[in-house]
Amino acid sequence: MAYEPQADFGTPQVASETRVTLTIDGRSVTVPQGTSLMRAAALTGGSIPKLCASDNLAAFGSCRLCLVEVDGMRGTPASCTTPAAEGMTVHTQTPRLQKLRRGVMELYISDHPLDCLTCSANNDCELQDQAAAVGLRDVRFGYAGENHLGLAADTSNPYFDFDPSKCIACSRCVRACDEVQGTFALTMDGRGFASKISAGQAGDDFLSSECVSCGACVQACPTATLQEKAVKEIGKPERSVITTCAYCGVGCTFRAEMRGEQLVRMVPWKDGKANHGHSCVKGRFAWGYAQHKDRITAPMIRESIDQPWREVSWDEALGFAASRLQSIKAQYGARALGGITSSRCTNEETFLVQKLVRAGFGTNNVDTCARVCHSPTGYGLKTTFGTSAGTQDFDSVEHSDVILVIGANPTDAHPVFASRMKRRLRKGAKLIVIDPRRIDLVRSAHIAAEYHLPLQPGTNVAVLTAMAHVIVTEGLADEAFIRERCDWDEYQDWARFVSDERHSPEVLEAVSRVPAADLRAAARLFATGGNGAIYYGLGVTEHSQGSSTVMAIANLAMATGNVGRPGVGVNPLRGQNNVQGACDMGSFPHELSGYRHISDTATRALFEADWGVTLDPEPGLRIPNMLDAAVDGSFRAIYIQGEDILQSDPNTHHVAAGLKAMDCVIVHDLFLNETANYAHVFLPGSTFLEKTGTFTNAERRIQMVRKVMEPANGMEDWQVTQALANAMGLGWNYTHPSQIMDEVARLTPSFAGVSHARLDEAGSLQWPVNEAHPDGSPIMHEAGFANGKGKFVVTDYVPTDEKTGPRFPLLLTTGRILSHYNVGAQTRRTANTAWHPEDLLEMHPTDAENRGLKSGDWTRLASRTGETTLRLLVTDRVAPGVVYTTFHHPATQANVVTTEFSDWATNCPEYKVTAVQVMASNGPTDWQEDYEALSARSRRIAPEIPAEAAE
Amino acid sequence: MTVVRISDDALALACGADAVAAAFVGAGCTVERVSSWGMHWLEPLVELDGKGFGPAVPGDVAAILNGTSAKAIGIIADHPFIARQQRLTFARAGKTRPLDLADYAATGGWAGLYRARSIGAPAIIAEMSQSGLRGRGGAGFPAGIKWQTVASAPGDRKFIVCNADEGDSGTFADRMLMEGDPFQLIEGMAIAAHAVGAGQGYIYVRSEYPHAIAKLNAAITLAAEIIAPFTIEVRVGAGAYVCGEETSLLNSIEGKRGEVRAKPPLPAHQGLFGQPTVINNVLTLAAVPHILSEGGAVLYDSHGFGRSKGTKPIQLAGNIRHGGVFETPFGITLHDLIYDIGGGTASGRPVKAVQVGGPLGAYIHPDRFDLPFDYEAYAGADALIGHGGVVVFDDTADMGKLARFAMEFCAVESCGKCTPCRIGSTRGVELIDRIRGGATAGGAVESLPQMHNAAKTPRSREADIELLEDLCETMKFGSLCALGGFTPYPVLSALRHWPEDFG
Amino acid sequence: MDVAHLTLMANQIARNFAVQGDERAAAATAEHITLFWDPRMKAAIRAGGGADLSPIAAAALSRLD
Amino acid sequence: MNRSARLVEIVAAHAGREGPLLPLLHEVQAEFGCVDGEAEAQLAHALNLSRAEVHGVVSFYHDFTATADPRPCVQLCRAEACQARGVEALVPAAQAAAGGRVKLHDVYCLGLCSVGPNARVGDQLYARLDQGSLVELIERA
Repeated sequence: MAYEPQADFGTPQVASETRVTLTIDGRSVTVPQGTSLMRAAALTGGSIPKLCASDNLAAFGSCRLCLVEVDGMRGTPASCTTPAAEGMTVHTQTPRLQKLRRGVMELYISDHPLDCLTCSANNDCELQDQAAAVGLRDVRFGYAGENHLGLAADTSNPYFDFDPSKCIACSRCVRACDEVQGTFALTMDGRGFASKISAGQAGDDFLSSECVSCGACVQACPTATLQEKAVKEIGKPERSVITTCAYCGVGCTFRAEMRGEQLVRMVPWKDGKANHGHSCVKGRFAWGYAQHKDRITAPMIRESIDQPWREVSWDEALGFAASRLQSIKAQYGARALGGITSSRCTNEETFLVQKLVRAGFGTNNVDTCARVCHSPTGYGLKTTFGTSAGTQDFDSVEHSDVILVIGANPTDAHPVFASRMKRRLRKGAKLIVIDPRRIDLVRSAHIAAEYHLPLQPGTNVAVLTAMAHVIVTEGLADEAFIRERCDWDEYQDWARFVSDERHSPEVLEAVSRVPAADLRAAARLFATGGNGAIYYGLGVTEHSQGSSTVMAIANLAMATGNVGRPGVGVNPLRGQNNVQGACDMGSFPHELSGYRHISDTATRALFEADWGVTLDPEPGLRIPNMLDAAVDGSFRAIYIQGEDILQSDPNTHHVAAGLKAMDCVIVHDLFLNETANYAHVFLPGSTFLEKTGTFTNAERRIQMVRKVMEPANGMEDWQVTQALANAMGLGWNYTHPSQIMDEVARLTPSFAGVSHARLDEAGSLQWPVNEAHPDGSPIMHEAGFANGKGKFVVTDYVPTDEKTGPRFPLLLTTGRILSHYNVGAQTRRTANTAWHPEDLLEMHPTDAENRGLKSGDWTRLASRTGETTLRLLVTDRVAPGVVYTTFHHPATQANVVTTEFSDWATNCPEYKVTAVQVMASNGPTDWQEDYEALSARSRRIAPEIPAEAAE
Repeated sequence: MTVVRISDDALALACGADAVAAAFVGAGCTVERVSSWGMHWLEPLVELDGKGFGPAVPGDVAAILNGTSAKAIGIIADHPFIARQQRLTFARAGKTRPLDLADYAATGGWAGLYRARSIGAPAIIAEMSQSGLRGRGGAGFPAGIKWQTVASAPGDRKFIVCNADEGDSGTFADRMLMEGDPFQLIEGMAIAAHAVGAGQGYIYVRSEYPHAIAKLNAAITLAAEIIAPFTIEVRVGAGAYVCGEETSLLNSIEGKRGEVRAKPPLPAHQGLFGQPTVINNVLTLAAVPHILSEGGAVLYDSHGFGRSKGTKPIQLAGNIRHGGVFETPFGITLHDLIYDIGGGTASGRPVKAVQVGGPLGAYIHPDRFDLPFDYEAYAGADALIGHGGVVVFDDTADMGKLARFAMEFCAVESCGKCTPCRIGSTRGVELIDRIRGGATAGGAVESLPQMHNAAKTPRSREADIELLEDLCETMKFGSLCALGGFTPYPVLSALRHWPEDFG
Repeated sequence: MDVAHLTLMANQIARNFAVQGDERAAAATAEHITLFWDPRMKAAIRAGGGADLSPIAAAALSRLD
Repeated sequence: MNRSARLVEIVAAHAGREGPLLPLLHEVQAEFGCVDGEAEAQLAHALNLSRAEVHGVVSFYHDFTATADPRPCVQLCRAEACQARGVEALVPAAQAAAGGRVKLHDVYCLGLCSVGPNARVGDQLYARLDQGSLVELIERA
């Protein structure tokens, strides 16, 4: 696609059934009632000059360039704020208007630098375009008047600069921050001629302000006032490619704007159905890791992990790997091999890895990082609703009246969706937050939760059961819905169970520490407040009762009739960009693509016929079981694509022991990650910018990932997997990822209608896409549940075995922050570290006081499993008795302290509950020091072969 | 016991009324503090048995009491300045104690409200429409139509907002009404609330009016039971002239920057806090009790001129001998106002110009003093009535300087939202300076060879005047609200009638 | 495989199904293990003797054959 | 009581109001002589607004100042009606009398337009000023 900015119709689309017909410059146009004259004119192909208007912002009417004349109306109304009316006759180009517009432009340019040719926005500047459009030739005021030309630029943000001398005070940045992002970090400061944009207060700059660096302001700016540093350095882009972000599960689509092979900037794509033109600091700005000097682009091998790495040819590396795998298989059997697919890679790549493991290695020992995040979602929703996926599209939130957020922190982990949710909340929807920590959604500018239930970590099931108790015992359940859509007998069993007095909020308050009155009020609100939607994240799944909690959520949704239409539903917020896709593609050891159990003969036969192999009918090992088996000696080789299990999985010591015990660890990744410390083969990976395929986001939306630049290592990841397969003699011959998707479609009913060609045409598709749903399925279970009737499952509250006691009196829970992503492999290699240079431990002031600790102190965080040190942040965001940290930095190794407890049904680790003690410390633990030494040792690359050029 | 009546209006206080009152108390009199009659040149005006003495100073007390004062003006009500007026809105001026409920009730207070309650909302609105009352704030929009719009607009809640941000120089009728007869305003708001179904009212008063604020707060407390369940709260402005514009006023009450909102949506549909809102000026709402009293609407309609119905409290200000508030039916000429009623200039020098309608009103040349006071007539003469302020200037006035001041005032008070007002007003000041200082060549930048398209020859005075006219056109038709849109009136009128004052 | 760990896992599954009553819980636990456990895990726990297994887990394992 | 605690009290006193920011700012300005960044931040937190928003409001209105000015303040009306009555001729003497000790502040209209030139000190109003009485007023301030 050539470089041209996306069309801007000036004002947002209006949803109205009523249509009006009017005449603009002699052309007749019919538009929904309420459409602005500006938009109506744009729809006729006309173009009214404008500067303050943009179609993602409410009309503002300040620049006064868009004035028009309307027959029968006095004066010259602004077309952006004047709605079209039936029979109107509008003139957009008259001598009078031309003179007025030129007069306005003359004023603008009398207070603007005249350095267009050396300006970073040259030829990409709306002010320049409009000056041209109105025919300005001279500024008769001269240039000696009062002006803003001397104002200093604010370069504090690592990604963009703010140059107030170029500002035309259109407020688009302020409005974008308010309306689109919902952070309200910007304001107009002062008034009249002295008006100027200010990030925060007088003493603030962009970095110190409340700005979350989502980039909406930069995108909104019609001049070079807010400009990406990259554009300033590189120049104007010349071409663009639409692709999908590889950070979180929101799945934003972007225009990757390129100059040659160089990425200049990522601009959110307005037609992206997940993000509608919005972005966050990660997707928009934090792509520099792709070119980071740490990228490994040549394959490497070593005989044993105490040796330095040796760079070798692809053939040698693949041959080395294949022969090790084959000899292990020969000696120990196929079940000694396994693989881990990546939730970061494309569906096509993931499908190939599991195919390699099942068909090539001959085992079902394949798992994916969903094991450690959303495996309970798969289990819980499949059990209750019949489908392992969320029920809604993101747009659904526009129709919600009550939003229940449990165990999720959307503003940090799913920021683009959080902005949508916040917009709905500002328009009146009510919010209930169930979280041990006072997340931003509980209270931030213009957002306040009706109820925040700050539960004790590990008591989700107790709280949800108590809510169900209130709903059932107070007669608030939607019986009509239940009778029609669910199994009535199972409902009655469940209702009897939750109605028991021992599940009342008053009794369970002792366990959950949630005030019973608040809980009752929240339950009533959810049951009676209109469309109720539940959004949840890893605070639900990463528990011993993760699967129970997911089912309890599903029960709650069904009991209140909140399934099967817009505005309701159960919505898991997926962590990684393609965790939904990785699960869909058959990455779990017990099931093939489309969630069909490996033991099902008919399904297996389908694959066996297509692949020409016999498949093992028994489920394989999950990641933690693989590590157990490795220590045990029965599991000896693993191919890990795009995962860093050493850092991301719980109980680092145990992971290290498992990896160390293996004979062949193949890491396929961008960087020498922590897991690679234990690897024998390193296969360089490619970034999402370097490949073609698809990602599936949290709303089941399949979207194209398009190659923006050539892979630095010469191969896309699917090609590497194919090369490894072929080195093992499998004879694969895919020439394009679309062929892999065709295979998926052929073998997977819910993907039957999916192909790259259809995705190119439709933009995106939400599965199931099949004969019944040829255009996909934004909302699931509209007419009935996937397995006929919704299934109520009795979820008993079984407390975790992890208990606090005198030695470990505090509960540690973990989470994420906005600027970093997962283990930080990417974001730590970008300027995002400006916001979060290290992991901090949050502690309530009372607990800190008791320990004589204050913010900034080094503290030792110890559990029964291990200990680490990190610095303290004293805050009342966490309740007394609870501490919180993030796990973005390997130096901290937060997972050294997490335990091996896990979800009863899926073994999803219990990251969110660890009994700990915190005390003053004066430096890193022995483990941290040893680990650092090990890391340095394991990352050595043999000196005789030159490493990649420095810088 | 001798009863003496002296106003406690802010203007009387500024002229020393408290000291005079104290002197009468010292002399053993009972002093009643009443509203001001509105004859400002006589303030402090002392009333003794209906007779007036003014302007009084404490030293006048003995003479007034013993009947020898040279400041006697006779029976106040018979004074020509009063006798010539048709006082409806200011009927109580000078006669009642502002915060005395008994005085208010005894002079017909609350009759309109009680009657309004008995006839019901549709009938109230019908009578409002019948009266022909148009908004007294300046725009002259028919109040009945506005109320009808709010009454029929869907909304959870509705509001009555009184615009008491009287910022125009030369106007003080709102202030006098709020200080002198606050219950009348409260009654008018209560009737409006009843008509449209509003539960809450706000009076937005500029912070420059501390006495009005205090009186209103006291009056609201006193009247709370009478107007219940309707409640009223006073909100104080914070030094922003532009907040007299209704949409920026609403933003200000909401606690936001006083930036002007684009219309539509109209406040009647989405006003305060997004709800349907009646927003009327003080004098509009204060006229309501009279209209709603028995036969009031017909009586109101019978006054006036053309489509300008009822009476208009005109404020005579600036360099005028007999300044004050003069309530009269529309149609009176400037000549009559300035000479017959106002007595010419205070300085005794010839009148040079009159600015009608505040800082955004045109300067009217004595040639046009035959202009009748009427919305349409003024509009036809490129002028505006606005809030009815008449500021007289004598022949020492520098009209070029006043034109510059108009631009400067706009620059100081611009909210900054729209470009023509934000940048145009500052450029206007600079341009008038340039014209008055003798046209200069282009600046150093323009003469650079790189500035190929810029004019290289010095700009002539004619060219700069043309530019000023173009700028005024851009501001007039391009601005978002009346601040930028009307600033060209004083500028262009000064330029047209007194070009010699522009250097 | 570490039998103690497998026993812990089996007991945890059993404990979460226990609310359904012993009989149904044993069936559900057995089904769960069948569907989600790798053969060597099933073999190891059965070979482990079942010393620390809860009654439901033990009943479940006895159904596995 | 420290400032922060006093601010909490002020906020609490306006708890029942809808859109309470302007009344709060007036009270803060009156109490502390200014609305500084710290007060802005505290009000933002209390009202669930962003810091930027509160700053935007504070900086919009001339009645609110970022720093306190301990000097007495004399507000002198410079609007048209007072100009017509000769206020401009008094300004040089007023400025001289004010010097650095008194803050001489322009105001546009006090609503006493028939009896100008006018000035305001606190809530006290003064009309019919001439050079002598204005200078005296400033010197007494």
